[in-house]
Amino acid sequence: MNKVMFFAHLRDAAGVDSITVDAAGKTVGELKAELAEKYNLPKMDSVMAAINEEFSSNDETIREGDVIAFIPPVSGG
Amino acid sequence: MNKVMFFAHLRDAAGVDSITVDAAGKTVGELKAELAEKYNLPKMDSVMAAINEEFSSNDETIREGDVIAFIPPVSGG
Amino acid sequence: MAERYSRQILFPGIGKEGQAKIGSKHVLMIGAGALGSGNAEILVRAGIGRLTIIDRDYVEASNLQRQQLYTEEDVSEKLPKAAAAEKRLKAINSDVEIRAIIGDANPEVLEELAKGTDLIIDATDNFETRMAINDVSQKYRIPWIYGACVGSHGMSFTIIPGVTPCLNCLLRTIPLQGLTCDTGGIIAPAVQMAISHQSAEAFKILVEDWDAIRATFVSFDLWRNEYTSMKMSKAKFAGCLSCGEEPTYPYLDKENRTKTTILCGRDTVQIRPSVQGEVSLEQLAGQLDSLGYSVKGNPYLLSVELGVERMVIFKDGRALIHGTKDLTHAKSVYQRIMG
Amino acid sequence: MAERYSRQILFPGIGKEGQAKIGSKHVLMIGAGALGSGNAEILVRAGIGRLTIIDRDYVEASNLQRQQLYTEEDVSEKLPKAAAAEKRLKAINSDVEIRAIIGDANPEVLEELAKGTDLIIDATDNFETRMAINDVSQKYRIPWIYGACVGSHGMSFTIIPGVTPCLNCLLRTIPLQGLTCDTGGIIAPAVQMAISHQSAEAFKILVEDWDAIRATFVSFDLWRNEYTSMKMSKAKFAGCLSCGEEPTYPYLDKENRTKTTILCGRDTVQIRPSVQGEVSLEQLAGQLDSLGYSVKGNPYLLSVELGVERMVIFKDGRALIHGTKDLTHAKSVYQRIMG
Repeated sequence: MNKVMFFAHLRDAAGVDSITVDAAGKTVGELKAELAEKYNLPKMDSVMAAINEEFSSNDETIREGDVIAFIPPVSGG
Repeated sequence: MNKVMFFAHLRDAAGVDSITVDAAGKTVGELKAELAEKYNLPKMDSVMAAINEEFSSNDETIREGDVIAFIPPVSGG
Repeated sequence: MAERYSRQILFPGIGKEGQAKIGSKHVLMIGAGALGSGNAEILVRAGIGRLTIIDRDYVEASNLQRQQLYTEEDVSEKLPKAAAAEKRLKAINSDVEIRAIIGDANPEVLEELAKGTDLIIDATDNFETRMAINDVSQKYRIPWIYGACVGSHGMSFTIIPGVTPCLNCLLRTIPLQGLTCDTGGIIAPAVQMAISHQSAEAFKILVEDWDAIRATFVSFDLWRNEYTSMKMSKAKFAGCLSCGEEPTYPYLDKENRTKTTILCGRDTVQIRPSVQGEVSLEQLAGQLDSLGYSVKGNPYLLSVELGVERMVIFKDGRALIHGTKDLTHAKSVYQRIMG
Repeated sequence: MAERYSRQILFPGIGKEGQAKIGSKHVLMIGAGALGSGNAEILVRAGIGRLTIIDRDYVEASNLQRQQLYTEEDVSEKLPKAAAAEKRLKAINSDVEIRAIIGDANPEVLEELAKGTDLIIDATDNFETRMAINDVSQKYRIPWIYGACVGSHGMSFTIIPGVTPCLNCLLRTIPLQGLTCDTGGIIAPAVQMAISHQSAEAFKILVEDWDAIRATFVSFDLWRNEYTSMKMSKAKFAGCLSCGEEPTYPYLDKENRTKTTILCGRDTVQIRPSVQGEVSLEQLAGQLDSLGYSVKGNPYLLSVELGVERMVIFKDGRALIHGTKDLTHAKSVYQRIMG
């Protein structure tokens, strides 16, 4: 299983801090698409992802036990 | 064995970020006294200690594998 | 005033040598809003040699809650931010050479201003300008520091050409909608936390302490008591058009930028964003509505009342700003909502 | 100026209700130095109802590098910090009721000022005053927020009487020597980071969002890229004389405080610290020497040239400040070096 954490407004959109899913074998991009649909999350394509606190591209494959974090880039200043 | 981390000016005084010692069975106060002597650390009596990221008094007994952090209180403002 | 910098000279990371370096450096600040105010003030107080600061907006009442260079008087005089910033910064430190520019930081302007500077600090409110900063940084080998904040949340990342990944490695495209202070709100502590990170990194770059640079992408939320550091060692993308093997600096290209046109006789400016893509009108309407803006719409467009102006936005991101003929102002209005 | 607070009302953690609460609250700020400047400015910009701010010092050139309310003019006019702070804060927000007090925040003054306030913010530079704030907080059930910084390092902790441990639970005694900005130096980003944490917590307390309060003791180092949160659930000490079962509020007692006496005809003030104990003269000499102060000594005492004054410090912490007859100023000089 994999812990998936949402940051900033993604958390408001998802309604939870984190979820547990079985994402082993999927790419980060596939997981994004799946979660975007399931939780109706906005603009997942520009959201950054980290696997075990390391930046990860959409092509990276998730392994059993990996912790995934989604961090939406913020524009305000 | 136990990892001991030094913060702020304690690190400058000790000359290292962290050390590994066998402190199991000792109290935090005993470890402070020992390190104060060994590394010539100033004012260890007012330094705060955390065991595994939880605040710990001088009376607490250290167990095998515990990570200890020493954080000197800062006065500037 | 040799005494003036004594407390930061006492700090071993700076020292006398570091202070001399700080005094010989030139920083380019893009924006004089919340992040621009705070970052500029810290650098000017620290005795930076020269500061160039550019901003296109005027001081408004809603800025005062978080933009530390401005006062009620600046609002009532409707001073441009760059001018008001210069006035305060000179009162703080008359030794610093300050060049304040009232205008839009478009790619040509950025390229011109960046030449010869030692560091660019991002204090803008939109990703189009950030991507242009990122390309200028790579083209001229000048470090820059990304910073942003919304609500109680913020982030920062330091980009050193030839060493770290760049913003285009991370995002690969301009996000079409990002939360801004006008849509997500903002509290001053989050601004200051982003500034703390940006200005600490600025000091490291100015004193050339390259080992001390934070290699991680930091993200925090002060209301939720969160602080995360993301390692970036795998983030560099060899095919990146900004910092990869064959860079084209795409965001300096005229094709890849927001286009503004005055619609004759209509007191309206048309905005075409640089990226084509579908805006989620439903989500945007919900967001703007819950923020108290008056919103009307149909499946093809949304119309939002923004005080003086009215913005009509279409599904492809194109927009009309009614009530102004000022291209720069219209772009500013658009980017404040769309990011 | 209803528009004025719009961006923080947009933030869901505050909203209209939170803004109304902020506008009805009274905050007591102890100190108008670096932390006091920044915290006061954020609260005044945010539209706090009333602010009382107390400070005993004058604006000096060496303050300008990090104390954001002050300008070169304040230095040349030698304005007391409280007066200079009031002037700038009123220009920022004329709606806030500001009471600025030029004086020493001793326990009697603290007790008098604290009554009826909703929150005390620690912006002092010494632990003796912090321990008195801590006792006043417990006695009158007023939350307070500890904050401190030295070099690139800082920390903060929020103390809610009846809920969290208090500062006396953590320290059990006043540290006899703590690093200060005068001995360890300070950079402005570390000041702003401590302020970010203190002011975010202040907002939570003012809008009464108790669940959002950070329960951990936070500590950071911006140059070393560190950020640590220490859990405090086991830190409450039942026998604590400040917040335990039988509180005596020891730091409000006349016995437990620094005593200052003018030595007749000698232009000298004697300082007796509140805590007896042995000062490591050798370490202090090394530290002061490496900071560039001129130090002489023998096994019984040290003599340090501090510009106008000369301080002679004995092994038991007692000191003579030569070159002044001003008790408050002498105490300030002592605490700036000894913490």
